[in-house]
Amino acid sequence: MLDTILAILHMCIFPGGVFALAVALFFKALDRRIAARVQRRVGPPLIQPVLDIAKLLTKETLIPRTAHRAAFIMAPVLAFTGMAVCAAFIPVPGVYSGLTNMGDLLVILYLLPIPAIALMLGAAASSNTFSSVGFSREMLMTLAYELPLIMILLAVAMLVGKETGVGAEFSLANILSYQAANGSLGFHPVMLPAFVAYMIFLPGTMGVAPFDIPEAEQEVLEGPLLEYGGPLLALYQIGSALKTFVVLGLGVALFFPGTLCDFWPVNLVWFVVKCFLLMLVTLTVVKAATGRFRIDQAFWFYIKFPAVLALISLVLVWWL
Amino acid sequence: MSNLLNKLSVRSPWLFRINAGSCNGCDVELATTALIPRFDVERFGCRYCGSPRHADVVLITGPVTLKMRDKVLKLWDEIPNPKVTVAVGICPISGGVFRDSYSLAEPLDHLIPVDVNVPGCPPRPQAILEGVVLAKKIWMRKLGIEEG
Amino acid sequence: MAGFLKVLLRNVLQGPSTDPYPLGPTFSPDSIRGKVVVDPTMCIGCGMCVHVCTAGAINIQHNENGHVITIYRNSCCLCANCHLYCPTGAITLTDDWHSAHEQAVKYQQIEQQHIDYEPCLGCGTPVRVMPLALVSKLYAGKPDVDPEHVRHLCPRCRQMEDAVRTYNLQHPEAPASGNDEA
Amino acid sequence: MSGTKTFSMPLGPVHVALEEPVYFNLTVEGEIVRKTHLTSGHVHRGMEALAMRRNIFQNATLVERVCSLCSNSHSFTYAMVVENALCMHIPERARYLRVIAEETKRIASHLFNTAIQAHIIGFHSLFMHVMEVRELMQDMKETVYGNRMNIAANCVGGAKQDINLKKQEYILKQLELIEPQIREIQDIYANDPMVHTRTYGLGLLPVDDAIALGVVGPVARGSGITDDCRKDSPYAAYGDLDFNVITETGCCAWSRVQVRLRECYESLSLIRQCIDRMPEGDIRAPLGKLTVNSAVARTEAPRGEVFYFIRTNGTDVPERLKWRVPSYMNWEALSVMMKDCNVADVALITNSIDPCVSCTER
Repeated sequence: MLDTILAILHMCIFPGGVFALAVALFFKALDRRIAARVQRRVGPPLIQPVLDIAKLLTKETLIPRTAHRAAFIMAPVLAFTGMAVCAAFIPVPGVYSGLTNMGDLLVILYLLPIPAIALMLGAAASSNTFSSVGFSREMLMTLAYELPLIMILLAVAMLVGKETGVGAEFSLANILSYQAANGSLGFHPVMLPAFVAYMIFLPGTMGVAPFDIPEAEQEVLEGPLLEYGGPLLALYQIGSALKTFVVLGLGVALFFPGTLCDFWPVNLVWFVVKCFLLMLVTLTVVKAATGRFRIDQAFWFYIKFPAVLALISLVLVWWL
Repeated sequence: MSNLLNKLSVRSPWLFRINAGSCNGCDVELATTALIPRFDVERFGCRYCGSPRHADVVLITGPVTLKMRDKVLKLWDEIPNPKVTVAVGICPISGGVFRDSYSLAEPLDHLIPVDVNVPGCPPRPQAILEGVVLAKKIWMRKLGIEEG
Repeated sequence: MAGFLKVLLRNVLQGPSTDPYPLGPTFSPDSIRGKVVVDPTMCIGCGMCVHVCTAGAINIQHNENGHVITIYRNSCCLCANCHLYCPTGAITLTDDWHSAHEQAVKYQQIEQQHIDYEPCLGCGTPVRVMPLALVSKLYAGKPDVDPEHVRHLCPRCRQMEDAVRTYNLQHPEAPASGNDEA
Repeated sequence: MSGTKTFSMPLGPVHVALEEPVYFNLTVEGEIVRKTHLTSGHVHRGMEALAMRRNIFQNATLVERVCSLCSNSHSFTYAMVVENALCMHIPERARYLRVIAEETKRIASHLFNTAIQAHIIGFHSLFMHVMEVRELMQDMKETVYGNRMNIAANCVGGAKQDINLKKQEYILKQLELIEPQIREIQDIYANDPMVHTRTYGLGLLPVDDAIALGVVGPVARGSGITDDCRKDSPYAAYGDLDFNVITETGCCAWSRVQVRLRECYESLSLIRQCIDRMPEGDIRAPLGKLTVNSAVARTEAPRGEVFYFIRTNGTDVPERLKWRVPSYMNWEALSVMMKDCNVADVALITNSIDPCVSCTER
């Protein structure tokens, strides 16, 4: 019973829910601010993402007459709840060790594509040509970036499992404690290709340039999100913000979970700073310095680079 | 609570542009206003959006040709309330240099309720910015809150 | 990519180039073509501006004791044709570009000038008083002409005066009217 | 492949990537466009009919609103055609003033098209950078002529505004600022891997097709055809000025952008030469006699050749005024360029001909 309440608290307040959302929205504001600076602009105030969501909540909800009503409404709710649950599984090194101790890496692997699936569901439900094009693109992108992700997670699990002698370690808590004892995996030469692959995975899964193909404003008018507006769009945005936290937090937990000291607030701040640095390198700067790939180019890019890099790590782990 | 939300909401006006048969002048100036660093509307929380469903402030350019009329009306209907309509350039306001042409529909304010006019041929980006600021004021009025 | 990263880095170092407007001052050159104004002392109601205005933004209405020139700013396309072709230079484009207004005041966006006629000093018919600047230009080489007097004459009386002055004629009406008064 | 289903996808008439309302109905198979059907007429404002109801002074302003990106080319060609019909000769200084206005607009127009290409490939930073550089040109137009788009530089008989010494110095200063920036932009567009990946070899228009379709302007020059009215039939002051016709042989979207950017250098040099060689004197000639006459004139607009025809009937309202715009010729080439292209590339290819819908549909 107590466990259940605790789990719900973890999903709603820390590290999922409120905390994840606050961090993610703050990151989003910083991201927009930095992008603005890079483009010689002032940029929005730091509170802007909150204002955007507040605005969307005050707008009326329009549901297209041709849309499948239930699926249309369910999709953003699914994206939001999926990510809120997923965020509870992200360990904050030195503060919180994740929701369970058993195979939570696999749970994350299952939960991560939920926003993408929800987006596809919403796109299919809204019965709009642009949304359907967005749907097929989203699907292709998901296929493209899920493959390297699976291999990266496998490489990490196998490396840790091999060293600790359990075969493959799918518990994030154990992976963290292994790293605490033996140094971060990001510094492990064998894991370097996997880390680079993860960094390339990030813009794809977050749908930012050069991989913002499903939502390409200039090609398919925001694609799956075309028919969404008002509170439902706000839910999508919250879901996407939570996802930012999840993927960044996962990246830090997998590769650089090192802590500074035993005092938890310091560790918490250190974790946020690391997430931010990861975002800066993989999302903000890349977004500012590139355009958008065509869907086929993006697909082959993912097959050629991150998948191969992750495979190299996997093979090296296997061999060594 | 909803009052607070309303107050916060006007600080995030998203712009949507409808070209109702303009000569490009106003459109280029709109793109300039909305997207380039020099005028940076993101300072005011504005964003240029691709879908009418996301829009709050709709900027209409061009003298509403007969062929575009129904499309403009349909798009305008797709924008969720509350919305503020801004007519940019003299064409949507009065027909401008194209007045009396056989292929123009009525002036825009006979078709849909217009809130702000920004005349000019084309108006300079700073004037369009003034229009957006004015649109924000009207939005607040529509939500029933006064400036404070 | 490296080429463009250089640009981005330079952008960061140079800082934002955003114009502070509407929170601060903005770039606005003097020669900008803004709101049209009519100088009521110069407009003679000839209608040239109406003739050359593409947008039909200018309207001149004549009545018995004057004329009214109206420029509809919501139709004006700022092409400056009226300014270019105005024979007296009565129409100018100011540098005031602040044009945004609410729908409620849409029909108040006009520039209107009432030009009242005054009776001709010679014959008493209502006549457009000539702009002083125009008179001074017309009679530039003639110091004996009183511009203030001439501008209050109707064209016919002015022709008379010119003829009388040029050929040193006896004024046909002046003595008669003078006699009447006496 | 039998059994693959195609579906139709509407593009436009109101679409973010398209600056103007135009309606493509794409028959799409997966992500490949199999058939393009174009519905036009959304921007038809009945301008030729209007032009026959307005007098020659009003028309100078009216034709400038055919399209604001090449506005000056229209008023320029219109002024020329009226002058031809009225058998007028314009002052020498006006010829140079017209070239300055035309080349200023050309640079701004080319930069805008280039920027929009970056916008369509989702390269926002580059788009902003190019637009920011274009602002220098916009400021120049605003300072010299008083408006950022419709500069109203031409009137029948000459130029509306003179450019005095102070303004000449200002122009030279702005050109000094913009030149290195354009060089940098050209380098970025030529070498940036993302731009290269998306645009190189895209929208191919082989030389034979280009000749058969009669394309004009940068589209023709991007396919290696030396075609430039300014050289072929010099008008205004172009006969006395030195410049090169820029061509590229890539026949693709990338080459067209390169042609545009390299043409900007020629334009910069033309403006400098004009300021250098401009004689003193009047800027407007008195109006000629209105007779029953007809005349033609053609100029090189940023998008290619603009052609005007006028027939006068002795009054100051033309009996017929007709124009053919460059985009009209270039539209047809889209069917060749878009053959089996990707949905994502439709807007990009359309943009590569620098389409001017409001010109074409007037």
